[in-house]
Amino acid sequence: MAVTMAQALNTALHDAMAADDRVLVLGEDVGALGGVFRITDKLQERFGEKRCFDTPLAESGIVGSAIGMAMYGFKPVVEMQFDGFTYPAFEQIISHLAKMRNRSRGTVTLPVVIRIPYGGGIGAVEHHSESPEAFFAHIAGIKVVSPGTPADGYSLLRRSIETPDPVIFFEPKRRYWLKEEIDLPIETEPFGTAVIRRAGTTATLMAYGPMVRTCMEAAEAAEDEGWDLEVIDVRTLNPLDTPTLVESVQRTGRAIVVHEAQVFAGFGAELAARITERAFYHLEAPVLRVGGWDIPYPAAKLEEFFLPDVDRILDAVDRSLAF
Amino acid sequence: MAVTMAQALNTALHDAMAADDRVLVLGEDVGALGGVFRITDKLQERFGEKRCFDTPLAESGIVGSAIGMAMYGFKPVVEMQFDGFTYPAFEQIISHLAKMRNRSRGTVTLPVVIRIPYGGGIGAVEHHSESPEAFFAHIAGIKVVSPGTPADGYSLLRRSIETPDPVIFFEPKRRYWLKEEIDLPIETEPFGTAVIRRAGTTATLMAYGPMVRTCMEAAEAAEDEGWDLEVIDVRTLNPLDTPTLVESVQRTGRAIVVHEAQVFAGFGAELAARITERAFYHLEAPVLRVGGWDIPYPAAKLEEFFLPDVDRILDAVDRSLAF
Amino acid sequence: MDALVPDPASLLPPHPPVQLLDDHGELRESPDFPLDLKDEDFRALYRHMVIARRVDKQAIALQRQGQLGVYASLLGQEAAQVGAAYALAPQDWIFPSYREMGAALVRGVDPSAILHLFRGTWLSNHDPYESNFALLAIPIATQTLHATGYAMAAGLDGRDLVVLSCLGDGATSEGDAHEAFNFAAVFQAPCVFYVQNNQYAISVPLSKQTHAPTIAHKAVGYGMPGLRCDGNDVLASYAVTRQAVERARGGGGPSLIEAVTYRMEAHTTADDPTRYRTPEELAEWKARDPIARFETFMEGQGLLDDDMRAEIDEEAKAIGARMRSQITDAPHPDPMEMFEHVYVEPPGRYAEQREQLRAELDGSEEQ
Amino acid sequence: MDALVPDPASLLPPHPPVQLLDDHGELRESPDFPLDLKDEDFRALYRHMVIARRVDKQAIALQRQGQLGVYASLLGQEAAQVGAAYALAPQDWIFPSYREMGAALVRGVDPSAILHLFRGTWLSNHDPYESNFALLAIPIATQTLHATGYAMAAGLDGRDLVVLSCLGDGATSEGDAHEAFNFAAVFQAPCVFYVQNNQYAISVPLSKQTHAPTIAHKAVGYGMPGLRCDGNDVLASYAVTRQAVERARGGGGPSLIEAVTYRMEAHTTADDPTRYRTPEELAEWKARDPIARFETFMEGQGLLDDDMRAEIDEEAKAIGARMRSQITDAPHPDPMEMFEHVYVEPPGRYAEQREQLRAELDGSEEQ
Ligand SMILES: Cc1ncc(C[n+]2csc(CCOP(=O)(O)OP(=O)(O)O)c2C)c(N)n1
Ligand SMILES: Cc1ncc(C[n+]2csc(CCOP(=O)(O)OP(=O)(O)O)c2C)c(N)n1
Ligand SMILES: [Mg+2]
Ligand SMILES: [Mg+2]
Repeated sequence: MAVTMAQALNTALHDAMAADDRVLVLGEDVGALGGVFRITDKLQERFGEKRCFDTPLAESGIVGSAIGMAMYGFKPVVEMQFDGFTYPAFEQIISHLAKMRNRSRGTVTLPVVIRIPYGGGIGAVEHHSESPEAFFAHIAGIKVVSPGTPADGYSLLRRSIETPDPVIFFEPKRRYWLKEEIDLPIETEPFGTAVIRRAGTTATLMAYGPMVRTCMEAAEAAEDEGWDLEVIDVRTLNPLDTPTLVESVQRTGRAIVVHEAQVFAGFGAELAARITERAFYHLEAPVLRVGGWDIPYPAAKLEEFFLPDVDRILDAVDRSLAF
Repeated sequence: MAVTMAQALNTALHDAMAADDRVLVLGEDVGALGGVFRITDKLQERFGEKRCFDTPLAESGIVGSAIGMAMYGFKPVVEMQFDGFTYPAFEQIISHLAKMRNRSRGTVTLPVVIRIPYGGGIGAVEHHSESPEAFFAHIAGIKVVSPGTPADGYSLLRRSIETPDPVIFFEPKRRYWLKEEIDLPIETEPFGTAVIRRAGTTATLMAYGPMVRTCMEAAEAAEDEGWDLEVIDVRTLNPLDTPTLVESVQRTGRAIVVHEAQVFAGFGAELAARITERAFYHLEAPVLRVGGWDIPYPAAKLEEFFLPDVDRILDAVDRSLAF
Repeated sequence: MDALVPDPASLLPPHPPVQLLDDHGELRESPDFPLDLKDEDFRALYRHMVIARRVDKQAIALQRQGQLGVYASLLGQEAAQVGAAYALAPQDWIFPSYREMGAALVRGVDPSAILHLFRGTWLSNHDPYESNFALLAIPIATQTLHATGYAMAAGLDGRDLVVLSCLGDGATSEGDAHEAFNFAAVFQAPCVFYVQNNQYAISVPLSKQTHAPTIAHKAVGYGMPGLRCDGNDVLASYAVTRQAVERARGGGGPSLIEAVTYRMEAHTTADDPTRYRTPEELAEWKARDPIARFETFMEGQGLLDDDMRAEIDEEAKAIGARMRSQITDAPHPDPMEMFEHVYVEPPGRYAEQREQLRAELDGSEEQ
Repeated sequence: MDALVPDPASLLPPHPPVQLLDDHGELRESPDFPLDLKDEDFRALYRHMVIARRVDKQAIALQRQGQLGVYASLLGQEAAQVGAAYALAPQDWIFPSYREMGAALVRGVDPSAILHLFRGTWLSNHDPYESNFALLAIPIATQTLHATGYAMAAGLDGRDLVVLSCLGDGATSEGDAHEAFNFAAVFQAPCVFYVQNNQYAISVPLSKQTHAPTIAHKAVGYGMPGLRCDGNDVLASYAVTRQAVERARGGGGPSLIEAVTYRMEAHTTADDPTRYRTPEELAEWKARDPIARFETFMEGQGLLDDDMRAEIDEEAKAIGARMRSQITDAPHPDPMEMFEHVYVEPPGRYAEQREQLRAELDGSEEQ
C-alpha cells in the first residue's frame, strides 16, 4: 500500500511501544495533539499518559530528564518540535547524552532517541527550516540518522530505538508526505550502511534525508544530457558507511555531495575530505559540494532560491565533468 | 619586552575599554577575581563596576542580555569561563546573535564579542578542554577567530571588538603563558587574512590557535628529515583567507590541516574540501587531516595520547609524501 | 532574628486578579490601582482594541486566501495587549513574542510590516528603533533576555526608559525566562515582564505547564513583586502595568505581571484546537469578551455613541484594507537580498555565491 | 473567590532557618521537625563528618603534592552533606555536583573513585548503580535534570524511591535548575532539591546571584514547599531533609531545601579566595564549625568519650591513608581504553584510529 513518511514514522513509534514497554514518548504537544506533524498521533490514546505525555515547554528539560529516565531503565523517544528549537538542549546533548557512557566507563548506557523534524521547503516561518546535522555529526558518543524514504523512516526509527546508543534522528519534514508502496512493518538495509538508490557511471551524487529525492530527480533529468548518475543515500551520518561511498567514487571518478545546510563547514565537507583521502587516484575532479548558501535560512518566498534543486545539482555535475 | 598571550589579551581589553566607553566586559567571575585565567584582571578596579561586572551563573543569560545591551548601543565583550560551558548559550548565539542583523534587514547590528578559552593540554578535568570551533564556523552571521601568538592575541581581539559583526573569539588556553618579544599596542596583519609563519617547499601545515605553535615545532623537527615545511596560521576561521591557503598548496603540492578537535566533521574537513576544490591539479596527495580522535576529550592523564603532537603531524607528512 | 529583604509578603500577588471592570462592565475602582485616565484615553483604548481585532481578522482572512503562510491570532487578548502597551511612555520599549499585533499597533508599527514575517516576504520589515518595538521573537522566551539586557543597558546609561517584556504562559517554563527574571532582579533593571496567560501553549494547558499557585507567584523567587490582573479587562491590564512601569521608572526594579486571558482562536492558523479543548470552555470565555465588556462601560459613561462607533469601525476597516493591499500588492522579494544583511563585513565567499545565484536566476529566466 | 492551589502560605520557607542545635551545641528540638534518631545514629553522623573532613584534608594534600590536578573541598559543609545523605533509604539516589565527597562517603562510595576524576586517571571510577550515587556533574545544574528524570521514571514505574538532587547556590541561576524544578513539580516527582548555599559561586557572592529573600523562596514559583536549615547543624540538615524525603516518598511531590552553610576552603585548589573575601568573614564562620558544634552536643549527651573519639580518628586516618595509596599507587590508565566506552556499537573508523594510536604507542616505546 502507499505509505507516507509520516505514517511510517508514526507506525514505527506505535510498533516500538507495543514491542517494548520501556519505550516512552515525550515532548511538546506529543500527547492529545499528536505532535504538530501528527507523528505521535494516537499514541497517548493507545498507550496511555504514562507512555506518551506532554512536557512543559523546555527543550533542555526534555532531553535532560530523558537522560534520567534512561538511567533508570526506560527508552525515551523525545520529540523536538522543530529543528530550530533543538538548540536549548545542546548542552544536555553534548555534555551528557553523548558523553555519559564514556564518562561512566561503560556503566551507564543511554538508549535515548531525539526525533527532529528538519530542513526547509515547506514555506515555514524562520527557525522552522534549519539543517543542523553537521553540529551533531561532530559530537562523539551519539549516532546521527536521516531517512530519505518511508521504508527507511520506519526501519531506521525502529533500529534507532533498539540501539543502546543515543541517536539523533533527523526527519526530513518536507518529505513527510512522500509516498512509497510498502507494507509495514518493513526491514530495510542494516543500520549504518549507505544504499545505492540508483546505479550509474558518470558521477556519484550523495545525499541523505530530504535531498535523496531531489538527487533522484536530478539523475532522471540528467538522462536528457546523456549522463548516467549514481545516487547514494547515506542514511546514517554517524556511523558513516565510508566503504560504499568510496567504492562508488572509485567506479565513477566523480562525486557531488548534496545537502540543504549551508556548505561552509557543513557535513558535505566531511564526505568530500574523507572520499578524497581514500579515492585520491580515482578522482577525475575534486569532490564538489552542493548546498544552501552560507547565510541564515531565508524567508519562505526566497527558500526556492536558497535550497539546492535539480538545476544546481546538474550545474555541479557539469563543473565536475569540466575538470 | 616578553609578553604572554594572557597579558596581551588583558591589555587588549584594557585598551579597548579605554578607547571606547561603550565597551563592557561581563561574565562569571570577571570582576573582583579578574577571571579564572586573570584575562580580565584589574579591569573592574580600573573602569568600575559599570564597565566590568560579574553576572549570575547562566551562560544563556550572559549572551542573551549582551544582545540586548548591544541593541541599546553598548559593545559587550563577554567571557565564557570555559569552552565546555559555552553550550548553554548555543541557542542565543545561533538563533539571535548570528541572525539578528539579517532578520532585521540590517537595522539591528550586534557588536558582541564572546571570548572562549578553549582547547586542552593543561591537565584539566572534563568539560574544560573542548574545541568546539567547528560548530561556530558552521553558523552564518558570526565571525570566528583564534589567535596563535601573543601579538595576534592583542591585535585580533582589538579588531574583534571594533568590528560591527558578532565575533566568537577562541583563546588557546594552553598558550596563555606563551611568550613573545613585542611591544603593546601592536597591529598585526589585517583581520581576515591568514599568515605564513614559516615558508617551506615540502608541504604546507595549516593550523590556528593552540596548534600553530605545535606545527612550528613540527616544522623544526622535520628539518632533521630533510623536510622544509611551510606553516600557515589561519587566524580567522570565518572569514577564511582561502587564497593564501590555496596559493601555498599550489606551490607545495601537499597540505596537512591540524586541530585539536576530533577530525570527523571538524573544521579541518572544510579546509581540506575547499583546498581540494581550488588546487585539485596541484595536489600530489590528498589534503590530510590531523586532530584528536573521534571520541570525547579524555581524562587528563590520557590527553597526551589524544592531542596531535609533533610525531602525529610528521607521520601525516610522511603519509602525504608517500602518495 | 533579622527580617528578610525583600519582604516576601510584599512580593506575593493580589488574589483574586485585579479587576477594575467587572464581567458586566461595571467600574470597580481600586485604591491600590488608581486610574489616571481621561476621556480621550478611554476612547483611545477602545479604538486600539477595535482596530487590533479588525487587523487580526483581516490577517486570518489573508492566510485563508493563501497570502500568508501562517498567522498567530490575538483574538481575545486585545485588552491584555492594548492595556499594557498603553501604559508605556514614548521612550519605552516593547520586546514582543509572535502574538503581539495589538501591542505593535499601539506602538504605531505598520501592521503589514508584521505580516511580512508570516507571509515570508522578509524575516521582518520594521525598524525597531523607529517604534521602540523589537522584532517578533519565535524561539520561545529568548526575547526576555534581550529585554533584560536592553533594560540593564538603560540602567547603566542612566536613561529614563522602561522595557516591557512580553511572553506567554508556556514561555515561563523555558530556562531563558528564568535567567531573564533573575538577571533583571539582580541588576534591578527597569524591566516589566508581562505574561499573557492565555491558558495554553499550543495544546498544553497551564496545569501541565506549572504547578505554581499562579504564574505571578514565580516573582517571589526572584525577589520582584508579582502582579495579577484580569487580562480581559483593559483598565486592569493598564493600571497594573502602569504601576509596575512607574516602579521600574522610579528605580524600584522589575516586576512580573500575569494577565489572565484566553486565546479564542487556534494557536496559529495551522492548529486544530478541537483536539485539546471543548466548545463549552470556549463559550465560557466568549462571554467574557474584552471589547464587549469595555463597550458596555464606555456606553454607561456616555463615552461612546453610534457615530463614534461607526467612525472607529470605518477607520479600522480602512487600516485593515490598507494592510491587505500592502500584503497582496507586495513585490516578490529580491533573491539577491539574501546576502545583503548577514554581515556588515561579509566574508569573501559571498561574492562567489552571489555570482552563482545571479547565474542561476539568469538561467531560469532564459527557460 | 476560590482559594489558590497549592496554598502559597504552605510553600513559604520557615524563617529563621531551622536549627536544632544552637551555636553552642545545645539541643533545641522542634515539633515540626522531630528527630527519629537513636544513639547509634548520632554516632554515625559524627563518624561520617569526621571521616569526610579527614578525607577532604587528605585530598587537598594529595593535590598539593601533585597527585591531583585540582580538588573542590567540602570543608565547612560536612554537616550539610552528611545530614542530608543520612536521611535517605538504601534504595534512594543522590545526583551530586562536584563537591559532594561527604555525601559520597555516606552512600559508601570509595573516596578514591571520586578522586580519580580530579587526578585525571579516568573521568569517573565508580558504578552509580552500586551505591545509587550518580557521577559527579561539573556543568553546573545539569545534574538536576537527570535527578528529576530519574525520579519521574521511578514515579512512572511505581517504585518506592526518592532522589536527592544536590546543587549549589550559584547553580540556582542556571536555566537547567529552573526546568528541573518545574518538571519535578508538574510531574510531582519524588525529588528533593538540596541547595548547599555556601555563600559563593567561585568569587560571586549570593547577593550578586539572586535578589530573592532566600533561595528557599524560589520553591514558591514551582508550587513546591521551600525549606531552610542551618547547614552547619547536622541535625537540622538531617531532620529537614528527612521531612522532604518522606513527603516525596508518600507521593507529596518535590521540595526545595536551602542549607545555609559556608565554603571554608578555596573554591578549588586552583582558586585564590583572598581576592574576594575577608579574613573576618572566614573567622566568623570558623566559629560556627559544624563538627565542633556537634561534638559539644555529643559530649553533653554522653555519646562521645575520648576512646570513641580516638577510635573514630583512627578509622578516619586509615580510610585517608588507604585512599592516598589507592591514588599514589594507581596505575597509569591504558590509552587504548579511550575508545572502549564511547559507544556500545562504535563506528567503523574506531578500528582505524585504535590502530593508529597503537602504532604511535609502539613508536614512542621504541624511542
Ligand atoms: C524554543 C522553542 N520551542 C518550541 C517552540 C514551538 N512553539 C511555538 S509557540 C509554542 C507555544 C507557546 O506557548 P505560550 O508561551 O503560552 O505562548 P502563546 O502561543 O500561548 O501565546 C511552542 C511550543 C518555539 N517556538 N520555540
Ligand atoms: C555551565 C557551567 N558554567 C560555568 C562553570 C564554571 N564553574 C564551576 S563551579 C562554578 C561555581 C558554582 O557555584 P555554586 O553552584 O554555588 O557551587 P559551589 O562551587 O559553591 O559548591 C562555576 C561558575 C561550570 N562548571 N558549568
Ligand atoms: Mg499561552
Ligand atoms: Mg556556592
